[in-house]
Amino acid sequence: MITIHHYLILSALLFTLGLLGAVLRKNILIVLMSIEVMMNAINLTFIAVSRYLRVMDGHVVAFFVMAVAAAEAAIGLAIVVSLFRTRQTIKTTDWRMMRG
Amino acid sequence: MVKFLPLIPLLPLAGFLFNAGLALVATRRKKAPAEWLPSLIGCLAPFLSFVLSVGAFWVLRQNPHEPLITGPLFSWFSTSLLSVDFGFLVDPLSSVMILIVTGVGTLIHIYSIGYMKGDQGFARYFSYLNLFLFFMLLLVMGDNLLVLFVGWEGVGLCSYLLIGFWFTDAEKAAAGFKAFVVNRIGDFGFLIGLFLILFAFLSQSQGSENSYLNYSFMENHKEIFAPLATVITLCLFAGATGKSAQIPLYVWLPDAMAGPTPVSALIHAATMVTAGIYMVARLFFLFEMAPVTLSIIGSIGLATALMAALIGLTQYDIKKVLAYSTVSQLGYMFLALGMGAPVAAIFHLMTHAFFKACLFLGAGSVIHALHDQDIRNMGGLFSKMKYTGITFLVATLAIAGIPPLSGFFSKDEILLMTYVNGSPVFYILSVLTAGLTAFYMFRLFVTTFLGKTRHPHPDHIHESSLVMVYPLKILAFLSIVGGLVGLPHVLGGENRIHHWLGYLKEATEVPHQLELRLMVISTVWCLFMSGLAFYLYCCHPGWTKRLKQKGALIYSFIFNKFKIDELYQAVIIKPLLFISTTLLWKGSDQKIVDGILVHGWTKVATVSARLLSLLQTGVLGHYLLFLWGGLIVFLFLAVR
Amino acid sequence: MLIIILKILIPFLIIFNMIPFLIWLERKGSAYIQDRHGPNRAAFFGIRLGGMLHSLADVLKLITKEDIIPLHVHKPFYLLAPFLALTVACVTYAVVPFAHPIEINGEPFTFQAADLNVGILYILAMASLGVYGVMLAGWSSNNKYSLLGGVRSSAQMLSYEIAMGLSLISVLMVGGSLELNNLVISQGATPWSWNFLTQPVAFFLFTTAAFAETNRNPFDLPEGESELVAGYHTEYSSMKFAMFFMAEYAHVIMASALIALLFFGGWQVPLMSTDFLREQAGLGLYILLLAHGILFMVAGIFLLTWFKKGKYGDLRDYEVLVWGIPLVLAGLGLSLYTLLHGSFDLTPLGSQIFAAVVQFMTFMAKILFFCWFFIWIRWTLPRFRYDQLMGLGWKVMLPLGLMNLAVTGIILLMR
Amino acid sequence: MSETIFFYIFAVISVGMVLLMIFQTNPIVSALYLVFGFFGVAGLYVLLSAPFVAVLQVLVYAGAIMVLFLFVLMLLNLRKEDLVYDRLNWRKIGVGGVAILFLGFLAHHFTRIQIQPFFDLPENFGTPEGVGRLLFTTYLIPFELVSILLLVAIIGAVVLGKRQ
Repeated sequence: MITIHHYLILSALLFTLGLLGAVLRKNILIVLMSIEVMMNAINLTFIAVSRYLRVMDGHVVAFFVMAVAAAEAAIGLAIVVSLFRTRQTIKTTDWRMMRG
Repeated sequence: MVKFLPLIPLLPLAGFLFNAGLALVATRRKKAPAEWLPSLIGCLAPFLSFVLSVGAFWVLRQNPHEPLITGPLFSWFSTSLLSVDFGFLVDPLSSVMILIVTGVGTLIHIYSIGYMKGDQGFARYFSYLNLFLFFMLLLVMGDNLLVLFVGWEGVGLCSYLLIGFWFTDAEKAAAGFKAFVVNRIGDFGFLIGLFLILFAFLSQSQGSENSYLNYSFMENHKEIFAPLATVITLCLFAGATGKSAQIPLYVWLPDAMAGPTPVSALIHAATMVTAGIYMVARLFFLFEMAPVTLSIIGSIGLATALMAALIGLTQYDIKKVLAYSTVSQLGYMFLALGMGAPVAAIFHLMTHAFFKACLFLGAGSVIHALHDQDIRNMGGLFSKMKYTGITFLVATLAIAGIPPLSGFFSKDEILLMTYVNGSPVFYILSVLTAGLTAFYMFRLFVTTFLGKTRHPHPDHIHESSLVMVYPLKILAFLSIVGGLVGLPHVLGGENRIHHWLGYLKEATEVPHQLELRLMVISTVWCLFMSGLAFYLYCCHPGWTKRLKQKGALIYSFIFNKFKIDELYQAVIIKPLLFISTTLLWKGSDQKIVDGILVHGWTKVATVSARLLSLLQTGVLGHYLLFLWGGLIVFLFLAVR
Repeated sequence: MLIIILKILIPFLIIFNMIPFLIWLERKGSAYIQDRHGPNRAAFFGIRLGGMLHSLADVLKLITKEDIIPLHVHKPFYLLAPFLALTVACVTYAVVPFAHPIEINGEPFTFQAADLNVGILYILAMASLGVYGVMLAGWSSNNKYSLLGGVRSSAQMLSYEIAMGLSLISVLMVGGSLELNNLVISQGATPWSWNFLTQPVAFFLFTTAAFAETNRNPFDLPEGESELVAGYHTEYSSMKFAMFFMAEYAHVIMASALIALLFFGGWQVPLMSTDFLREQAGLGLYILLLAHGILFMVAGIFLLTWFKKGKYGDLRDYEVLVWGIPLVLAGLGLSLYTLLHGSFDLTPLGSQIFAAVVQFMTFMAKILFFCWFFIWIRWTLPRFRYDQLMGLGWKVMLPLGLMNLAVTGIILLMR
Repeated sequence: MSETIFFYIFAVISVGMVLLMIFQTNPIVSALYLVFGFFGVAGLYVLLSAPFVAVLQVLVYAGAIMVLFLFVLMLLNLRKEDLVYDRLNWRKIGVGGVAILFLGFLAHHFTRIQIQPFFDLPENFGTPEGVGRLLFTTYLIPFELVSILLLVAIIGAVVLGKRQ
């Protein structure tokens, strides 16, 4: 019997994995992808709770999250490309201009 | 009539706004505007106020026991502890005051047109003058102590502005500054008195009504003040000493002569400086409850009168003499108050306003003609400036207490009350002072108008224009007849002012015999002193010089105003400056506040920022890690 | 369960069988357009099937050819890419309806593998996945030209997907549903109510975008042989290469099917609604069979007229006889049987099935026509330059699609 | 029963693919794994009766965003030495431990909530029509705002990507 617990824990797991990827990896593109994973985990929670409560608002929110993810990916990749053009690298540790 | 009461102060305010606008425009254009407009507006506003005041007086005369009250015009502020409404009150006392203020004020305004002619700040001058009238009327007409205080501060401001009217002259600006600062000291006492009144009410609060500062309310509940009366009245009197130039705060008034002479006449002789007397008279029900205060007031008034008269004997500056004379006369008024005779004080206030304004304006006329203030450069002006001379003589006679001019009646009243209520020493000293007054006034008159012309360019001297002469004439007339309102019963008069203001204090019955005897004594004494002065300065000027040389030590001591200014400088200002500069500024502010608190904290902030900025590694993963850590903490706190 | 498997399998088989046919059609068509003969040599005991045997031969050759995996490739993705391409191309058929749904014992039966309520979105989603095979192939080949091909392909597909989606939205607005079946039904049986007339701009946009999505000329830059050798499949050989080819043709068929479904009434028989077909099923079957008999005979006789002994001098001379005689005989038999039997009397189920069969045939005819259209275009138009391609996609089709959307919306509101 | 099986299949796919994504040196391979992970999540959406969102997931994430990622990755054409995988060290193990603790904490709290099994759903739950109706009525203003957001993102990306 699959309950909402399963979905919640699964989404927590996905979120944690995404976070781990974002924290551990130094490749900016993988960090971006990990952020997408985190968003997916959140979407999963929304959909699961939507199913549980039998309202569709969660679907709408998931839709918005996707839109935001798309915008984020577009901008993020544009930034990565323009950064790569000047620095020839995509390692996050190579970009430390804002270091204190 | 009540409907029009607010107009009395508001008309000068409108005049102020108009003239201030004109002055601003003039400053913008760097060109003096036409003078007819500010003078018209500036004189029309007080004149209309005067007309309204007369109307108010007229209405009040029908039924003197029902003061005209506008009721609260608007609620100024209202809290659970205290509520203050803005309202106007015209009772007999304030009706007398507004008549003096607007009447004398109007005359002085008109006089100013001539006096200030061609001045760069013509419109500015009239705007200040109108503003002064507004605040003075607010002070007099306010129905509670706080409105009075507003007017009190406002006239202080205008006084400052007008003393320093020619602010490009550093000395004059400094005089204004001095007046302001000294007044502040007095105002501090006044404020404490106000707070104490509030404290007295609040500590024994009963009933729902809380407009504590209303005069009528205070009078109806005056028993509340019984325990604090002495302290409160002393504090209030401290304020009065500042405003009305009494010992120890009189030092500003002689310096205030730096302003234009009409200003000295209006503010520093006729109206503003009497605010303290008005305030004490207004709250006389309170002062009555504190006999200690009254005796202190009397002593200080007498001391001031005597000391100022002595200083006045020695001064050469025409305005300075008049200034000390003013201080001396104010001392008389306080003496009257101290002797429990507010009516006499107000009576003297009124007559003093007439003849002192006349004197000042006459002096102004002389100064206008000579462009000089030193009486040693004058003399023999009587023939050249006939009207000025005559009016000046009339006013001198009035102030000297020669019957039947106004000064005689009012001063005699005070001397009588001193004899009746005070000790013999007080009486003797006050009579002595009266003689001194007569002496220095005749010295002034004789030196200025009689004798030989000592001015280097005597041909240029001429009588002033009509706008200046007519106010002089009117004021001289008032100086002559002004005393008739207080013509005592013993001389067959009705003593109207006693009936009019009788509610302030029950008049004491004095045996007619005694009254007559005292009158004769003082009249003879004053005549003798006047004659002496006339004789000494007119016929034998050499004697005075020899006298000076004989008593050079005492003379110079008196000439230097008893070294009071130096004393203040040494005892108060120097230590104060030392404390401010060395201890507070260089020691505590620079070292402790700046050094430790301000810069110390910036050091702390800088160092901690350096340390915190170590967290700012620039590595994306670290930031995410911190974010995550925050999330974990938040979750722990939120979910637990 | 069996029905489901059949539902999945039959379209699959149809498509897989159409691919060799299309290859033949392409070659023959190009030959016709270029005024030459085209493939005609391969023969099996003299049977050439008009060159169609070449396709079979090709299949045999590709299957048996040595599978070369270059050393420098990224092996997992190199292997995965062709499968991905083909799979994505094929799964799209799951939602294509082949005929009007019928009722069996009161239970609805649809002629599509999966009746999804998200219909067209599913197609869009799958179409957007089509780029993966190409990209992966290009990247994993670890070859400059392949990579360029892959990059071009991904950019091109992303760009044209937008125009495609926009044109689809306006069609959806007119049809009022996401389900393809409903869309087809809403178009009606009359050709002048089909969407290619009500939505001409959308039709133009969709067709163009479909060309781009299939990477076919004039949008075949990912594999432009004059620039990139062979683009993303340069390093591929044997069956893997064939899979890319099959994927391309599967895409073509799919695109044709979509054009037919969305703009040309899908399985709607022109002027004959489903109800009409069902009512007149007996007569219809009679006419249909008779027509086929006559058609077969005519075709057979036509073939037989080609016979000329000694044309080639070997068994090929007799090929027309092998096809022509049975055709004539079958046509004769069918016609006689129909004529003798007279009008048919079908059960309700039978009439439904008849209607479905007719619709299915109509649909296939439409698909074939558009496949031919693809081929026709390919051999007619030159290839775009890359910047022209992008300019067309972003500066012409996107604004056009948006405008079309707005106009459609306004018209729908006014109605 | 089949729901359980499918749930575990999809769960394993998504989690496994994401794990592979994280621990993969080559970003292109990572992206591919992530695509498969997204398919797993889409499958979960279908199980949760959200076909519309599932299709959107495929369309947007797999079909657009990841293609964009791949496109950029191919465009950058990274060299091998750029991709040297940062080796496992104590710091990473520590972060991983914290992650596991975090997960345990979350799981603990999720399971503590009292819940009921899934109920049957109303008609057209999760269909495009249902979601669209909600989207264009209750959430109309957020929807419009999102469109503005996307427009801004487009312009921003163009400006950023433009060669000076």
